[in-house]
Amino acid sequence: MHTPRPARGDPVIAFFLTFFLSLFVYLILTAGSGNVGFWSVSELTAGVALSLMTAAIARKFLCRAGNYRMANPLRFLLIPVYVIGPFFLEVIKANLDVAYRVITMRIRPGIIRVSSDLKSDLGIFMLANSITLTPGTITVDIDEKTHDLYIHNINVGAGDEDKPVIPDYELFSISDLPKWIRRIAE
Amino acid sequence: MIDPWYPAVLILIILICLCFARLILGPTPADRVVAVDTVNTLTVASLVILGLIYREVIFIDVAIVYALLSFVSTLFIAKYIGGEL
Amino acid sequence: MALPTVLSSGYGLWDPILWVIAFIIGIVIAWMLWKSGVSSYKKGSEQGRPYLSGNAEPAKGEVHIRASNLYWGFTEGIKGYYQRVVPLHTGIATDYLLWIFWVTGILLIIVMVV
Amino acid sequence: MIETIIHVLVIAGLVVSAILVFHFRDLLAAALASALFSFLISLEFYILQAPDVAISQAAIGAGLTTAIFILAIRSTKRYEEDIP
Amino acid sequence: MISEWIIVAFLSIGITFNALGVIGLLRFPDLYTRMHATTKATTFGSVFTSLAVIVYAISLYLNTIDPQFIVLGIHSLVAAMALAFTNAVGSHAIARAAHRSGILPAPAVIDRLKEAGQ
Amino acid sequence: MFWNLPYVAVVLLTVIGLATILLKRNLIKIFFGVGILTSAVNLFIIALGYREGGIAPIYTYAASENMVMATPQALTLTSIVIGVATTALMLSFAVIIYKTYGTVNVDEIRELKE
Amino acid sequence: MIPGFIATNAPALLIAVPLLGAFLSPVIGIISRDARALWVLAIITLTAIIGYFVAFLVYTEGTVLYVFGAAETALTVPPDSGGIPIRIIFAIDAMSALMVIIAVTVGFAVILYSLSSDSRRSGLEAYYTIFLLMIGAVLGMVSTGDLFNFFVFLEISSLASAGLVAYKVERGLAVEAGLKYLLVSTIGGIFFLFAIGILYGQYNALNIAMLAEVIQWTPLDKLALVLIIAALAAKCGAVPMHFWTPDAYSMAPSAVTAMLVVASQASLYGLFRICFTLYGMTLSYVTIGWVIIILGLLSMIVGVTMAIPQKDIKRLMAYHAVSQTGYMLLGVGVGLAVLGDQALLSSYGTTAMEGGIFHIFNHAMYKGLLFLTAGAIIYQVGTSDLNRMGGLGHKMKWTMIFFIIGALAIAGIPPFNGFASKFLIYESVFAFSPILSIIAMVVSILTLASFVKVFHSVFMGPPLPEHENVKEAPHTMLIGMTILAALVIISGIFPEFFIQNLIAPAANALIDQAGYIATVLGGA
Amino acid sequence: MRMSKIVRFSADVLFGAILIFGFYIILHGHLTPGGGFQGGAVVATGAALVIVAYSYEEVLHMIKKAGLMLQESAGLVMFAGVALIALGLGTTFFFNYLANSGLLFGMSVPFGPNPGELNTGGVLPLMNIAVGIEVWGGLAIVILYMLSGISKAEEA
Amino acid sequence: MRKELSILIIVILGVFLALIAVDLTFGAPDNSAMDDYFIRNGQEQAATNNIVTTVVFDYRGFDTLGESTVLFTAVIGVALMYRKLVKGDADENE
Repeated sequence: MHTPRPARGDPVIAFFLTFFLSLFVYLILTAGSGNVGFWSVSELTAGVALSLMTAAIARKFLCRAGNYRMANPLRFLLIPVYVIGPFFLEVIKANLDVAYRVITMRIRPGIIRVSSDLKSDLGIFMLANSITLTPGTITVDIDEKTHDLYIHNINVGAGDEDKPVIPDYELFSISDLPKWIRRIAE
Repeated sequence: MIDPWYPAVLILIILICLCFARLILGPTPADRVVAVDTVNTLTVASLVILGLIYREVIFIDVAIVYALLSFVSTLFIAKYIGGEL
Repeated sequence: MALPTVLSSGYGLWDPILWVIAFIIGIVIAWMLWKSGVSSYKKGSEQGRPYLSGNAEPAKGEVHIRASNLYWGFTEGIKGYYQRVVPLHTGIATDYLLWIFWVTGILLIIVMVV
Repeated sequence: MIETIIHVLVIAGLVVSAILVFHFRDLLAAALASALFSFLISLEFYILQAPDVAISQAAIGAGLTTAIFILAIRSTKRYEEDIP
Repeated sequence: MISEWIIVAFLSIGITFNALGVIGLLRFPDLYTRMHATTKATTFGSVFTSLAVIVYAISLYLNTIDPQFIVLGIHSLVAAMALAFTNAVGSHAIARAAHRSGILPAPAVIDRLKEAGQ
Repeated sequence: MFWNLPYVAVVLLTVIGLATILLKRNLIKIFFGVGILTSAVNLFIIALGYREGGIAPIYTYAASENMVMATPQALTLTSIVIGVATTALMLSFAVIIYKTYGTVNVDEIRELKE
Repeated sequence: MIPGFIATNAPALLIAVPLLGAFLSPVIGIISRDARALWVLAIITLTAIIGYFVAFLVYTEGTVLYVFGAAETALTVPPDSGGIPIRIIFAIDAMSALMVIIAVTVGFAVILYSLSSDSRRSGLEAYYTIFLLMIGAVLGMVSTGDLFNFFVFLEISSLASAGLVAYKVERGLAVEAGLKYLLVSTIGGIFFLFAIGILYGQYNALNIAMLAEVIQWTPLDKLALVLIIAALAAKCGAVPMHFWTPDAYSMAPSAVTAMLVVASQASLYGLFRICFTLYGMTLSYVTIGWVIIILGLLSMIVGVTMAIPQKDIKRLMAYHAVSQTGYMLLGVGVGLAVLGDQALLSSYGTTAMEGGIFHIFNHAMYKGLLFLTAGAIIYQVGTSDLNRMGGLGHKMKWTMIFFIIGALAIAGIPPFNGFASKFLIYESVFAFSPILSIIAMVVSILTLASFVKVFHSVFMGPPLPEHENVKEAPHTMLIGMTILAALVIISGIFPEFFIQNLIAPAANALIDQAGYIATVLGGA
Repeated sequence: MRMSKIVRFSADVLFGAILIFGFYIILHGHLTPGGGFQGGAVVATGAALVIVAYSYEEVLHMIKKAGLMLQESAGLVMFAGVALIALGLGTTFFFNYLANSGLLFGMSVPFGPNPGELNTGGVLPLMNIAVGIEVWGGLAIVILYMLSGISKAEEA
Repeated sequence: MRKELSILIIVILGVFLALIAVDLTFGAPDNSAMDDYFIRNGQEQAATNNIVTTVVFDYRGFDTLGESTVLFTAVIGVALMYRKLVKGDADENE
C-alpha cells in the first residue's frame, strides 16, 4: 500500500510528462487534418487545450510511483525499436510454436516461478506482457514484494520442474528481452 | 485478382461463430471469459477490415473504442472471478 | 362578474347555487331543531355518559369500531366475487407484466380481426 | 452475396447469444453472453452503416452495462434458483 | 502490384493464426493452455490483418496523395496497438483470477504458485 | 422475405426477450431480458433507416449520393441512453431489495399484494 | 410588463425552468437547507406563473406553437422542405393547456406541502431534484407535439416517479413498489418505442400532425395503435393493468403520490391525444371506443370493490384512483365510440367527453387533496394502518375538514366538483347505453361507502390512548391542502364557468383533428 | 481489493490514453462518429478502469463523488445554458446561432464530401462538450455507488 | 398454469410482430422525405459534416436535452437508493 512520496519538484515533471504523452496521442489521432505538417491550426490548438486538461486530471496516475526515469525521451524512442526488433521475432516464434502445439497437442504444462531483477513498474509490466505474448508462457501472478513472476508454461523444459526459481532470460531463446527491457525502463 | 477483404471478414465471422462452442461448453466462467475475449479480438479485426471495405476512414474509431472498452469489462469479470471485487 | 352557474348536459340541468341555497335552508332548519332541545344539558356531567344497559362503560379504545370490522356484511355478501378477484393481485412483478402482454394480445386479436 | 452471408452469420450469432442469455443458470455466464450480445449487435449496427450507434452500443454494452451487471451480481446472488 | 501480394500474404497469415487460435480454444484441455492459444495467436493474427490494412493504406497514399489514407493507416495502427496492449493485460488478469478461484492447470507437472500458497 | 433478415432477427430477439422476462424468476435475469428487448427495438429502428448500398450519413472523403437515414440513428442513440439509465436504476433497486428481503426471486418479492 | 422574449418563448421556458431548477438544486443544496427550500419554491412558483401564462395565451389566442431550433417560433414548416415539419414542435392546444394548468397547480400545492412533510428525512436535495424533474416531465408530456419527444418525457417521468416511489428506502417495501412500477413502465416504454418505429418506418415522420395527415389504417398501424394503447393504459393504471397502482401509490411519500396521480393522467392524456388526434377518423372508432369503455368499466368496478376491504389508508385511496380513472376512460371512450356520427356526437358525445375531461381536472384536485390529508395523518400518527387510527377528529380539525371536502367530492356529492363531472358523465352515457350509466352510479355509491368507512375509522370515535400527543399538521402542509380544497369548492360551485372556459375548448380540441393538423402544418 | 501490479500499472497508463481519446471523440462529434454521449461513456469507462484496478478505499481518495455530481450538474446546466442563450438573441430555444457566423466554431462548410474542419458546427461542439461532461460524471458516479453497495453489504 | 399462459402469449405476440417482417421491406424505405431534407440541408444549415450529430443536437436537440435528463434522473435515483439514512427516516415506519 505504501507508495514512495514524490519529491517537491516532481508534480511539474509528472504534469508535463502526461501533457506531452497525451498531446502525442492526440496528434497521432488527428494526423492528416490540415497543412501545418499534417495538422490544421485548430486541431493543434484543441490538442494543446485538451492535453492540458488531461494532464491536470491524470497526472497523479501516470507517475504514481514517483519514478521519473521515463522523462527521458530517448527511452521512448527505444520502445518501438524493441517492439519491432527482438520482440517481434519472439512473437513470430511464439506463434509458430502455438501453431505446432495446436496441431500436435504435444503439451507439458506447469506453473513455474521466474525471478527477475527488474524493479520499476514499467519494467515489470513490460516483462510480464512480453512473457504473455511470447513462447508458451503466460504470466499468472506476481509476487508484489519480490517482483517474482509466476508463469504458466505450456511446455516445461526437462528438469525445470525441479528448480525452485528460474532466471528470466532463460525463457527467451532468440534474444535477451530482459536486457532490452532493462535498458529501456531501469 | 479477386478482392481479398470480404472473404477475410467472412472467415473472421465464421471464427466468431466457432467461439460460441467454447462459450456454451466452457466448464468454468473463466473459459467463457476467454471465449468472449477472443470474440472481441476477432471483432476488432473484422471492424478494421470492414471499415476499409466501406471506404470510410472514420469507421476505424469504432474499432479503437471497442478494443479499449472490452478490456474494462474483461477486467471487471476477472476481478469478480478472482473473488477480489 | 356574472359567473354562469347552471350546468347543462343537454338532457338535464344542474344549478349549484340553487342547491347551496337549499343546503343553507336545510342547515337553518337543523339549527332551529337543535335550538329547541333541552336546555338543561350540561357538558361533562353525568348526562353525557352513555347508558349501556347499566353496565360499566368500556375503555375508550374499546368503543371504537376498527376499520376492518366495517362492511363485514358487504364483503361477506359478495364473497364469491372477492374470492376470485383478490387472488389475482398476486404481488409478483412478472404477473403484472403477463397481464399487460395478455391485454396487448387480446386487443391485437380484436383490432386485427374486426 | 458474400455480404449477405456475413449478415446472416452475424444475425445467427445474435440470436444464439440471446438464447444463451436465456439458457445460462449461472448469472455470470449470462452476463458474459449479454456482453457478447452487445458486441454482436454493435457489429450489426456497424454493418448497417450506423457507426455512431455502434460506438455508443460498444461503449455502453461492452464496458458499462456489463460492469454494472457484474457489480449487481456481486452484491446479490450468483446463481439463479431452480424453478419449482 | 507487389503491395497486393503483400496484402494477401499478411491477410492470410493473420487469418491463419486467428483460425489456429480459435481451434486451440476449442481443442486444448484446460483453461491455461486455451489461453495460450487465444492470447498469442489471435493477437498476432489481428495485428497482421491490421498490418494488411496499413500496407494497403500506404500503397494507396503513395499512388494518390490523399491524406485520408494516412488517417486510415494510423488509426488502424492505433487499433492494433490498443488490441495488443489490452489483450496481454487482460489475459494476465483472467489467468490470475482463474488461479485464485481455484482452477488448477489440469495435467500440470509443477505448480509453484500453489506451493507458494497465494 | 429473405431480405427482411434484420426484421426477422428483431422478431426472434423480441420473442427471446419476452420469454426471458416471463419465464425466468430471477430479477437480474429479467433485467437481461429487458436489455435484449431494448436492443431488439434499437435494431428495428436502425434497420428502418437502412438503404441498400448506402453509406453512413457523415460527409467525409467518401463520395456517394446514397446515404442511409440519419433520424433512426439519432433516435437509437437516445434510446440506448435511456436503456442504460433504466438498467442502472433497476439494478440498484434489485440490490436494495436483496439487502432487505434476502432474495432476488420475484416469486418471493411480494410483500405488497391484494 | 413581461419582456418580449419571455412571452414568445414561454412554451420553451415552461420546460426549461423546472429542468434548470432541478439541475442546479443539488448544487444549491450544498449551501444550506433553507436556500434549497427557497430555491425549489422559487422555481415552482416561476413554473406555475409561466404555465398559467401559456394557458392564458392558449385560451385567448388559440393553439400556441413553438418550434425548437427554428429561426422563428412559429416556423413549423420550413419553406424549402416541401411541407414537412422537420423539427420538434410544441403544439399546446386547449387540452394541453388544461393539463398544464393541472400539473402546475398540483405541483405548486404539493411542493408547498412537501417542504414540511418531508423535512425530517435524508437525501432531500436529490428528492427535490427528482420532484422538479417529474413536474418538468409531466409538463413536457402534455405540451409536446412530437411522438418521440413524448416518449422521452414519458421515460423521464417513469424514472423520476420510480425513484420517488422508492424514496423510503429503509422500508424495503417501497423499493419493491418502485421496482414494480419501473418494470411496468419500462415495458410500456419499449412498446411505445416499437410503435414509434412502426409509424416512422411507414411514413417517415414523427410529428403527430404530420402523421395524422398521412396515416392510413394498415395492419401495421393497427399494431402500433394497440401497442400504444397497452403501454399508456398500463401507465395510467387501467384494469387489468392496474396492479402496480396500489403498490406505488401506497408506498410513495404522500406528496409524491399526489403528483403521481398527475403523471398517470398525463399518460391518459397521451392515450387520448393519440387516439383522437393521431389516428382520428381513420381508426375504427367503434371498436377502439368500446375497448376504452370496457377498460373504463372494469377499472371502475374492480377499483372500487377492491378498495372497500383495504386496511391501509393510502392503498384504499389508490384503488379509488383506479376507479376514478375508469370514469375518465368511460366518458372519453363514449366520445370516441360516436366520433364518426356527427349527430350523436353533438347530442351527447361531446358532453360525455367534457365530463371525462372535467373529471381529469377534478380528480387531480380532490385526489391530490385526499392524498395530502392522508399524508398529514400519517405524518402525525406514524402509521398508515386504518385499524390503528381513531378519534383524530378532535386533534386534527383542519385536516378533517379537508378530508371531508375531498371525500364528498370523490363520492360525487354536491356541491363539490366530483358531482359536476359525474353528472355530465351519467347524463350523456345514459343516452349512449343506460347500463353503463347505472354501473357508474353504483360505483359512485360504493365510493361514498368506502370513504364513510375511512372517515369513521380515522376521525370518529373516542380519542385513542396511543394518539395522546397528536397535533394539527404544520402550516405549509395546510396551505398546500387549502389551495386544492379551494379549487375543489370553486369548481364545484361554478362548474359551468369551468366547462365553458376550460373544458369545452379542450374537448373540441381533441375532436377537431383537422383543425389541429391545419394549425400545425399550415402555420408557415 | 486491488488487482495485481501489472493491471494497476496498465490502468494508470491507459487512463490518460482513454481520457485523451474520449476527449478526441467528444470534440470531433460533428466530424466523425461519436459525440458527447459516446465520448463521455468512453471517459467514464476510463474511470471504471481505475475503479476496477484499485480497491474501493483507494478509489475514494482518487475520485470524489461530490465532484462528479457537481460535474454532472455543471454539464447539464451548460447544455441548457448554451441552448438558452439563443432566447436572448431573439431566436428560439436550441437555435444554432453560431453556425456560419465566423465566430468560435463558426466556419461554413461547403456542400458535399470534404474531410471536415474542427472549427465548424456552431453550437454543436459546445453541446457535445457539455453532454460529454455530464455523461462522464453520471456514468462514473453510477459505478461508484454500485461499488459502495458492495462494501456496505460486506460490513453487514 | 402461469408457464403455459406465458408461452401462449409469447407465441401470439410473436406471430403478430412477424407482421413487421412481412409488411416492411428492408433496405428500401417507402418514404424518406424528412431524412432527405436532413441529408441535403443538414451540412450547410448547421455547418456540420456528421448528419447524425446535426439531427441529434440541432434538429432534434430538445430530445437530447431530455435524454441527458433521463441519465441525470437515473443517477440521482441511484444516489437516492444508496444514500446514508438518518434518524428522521424511521419516523413513519409501522
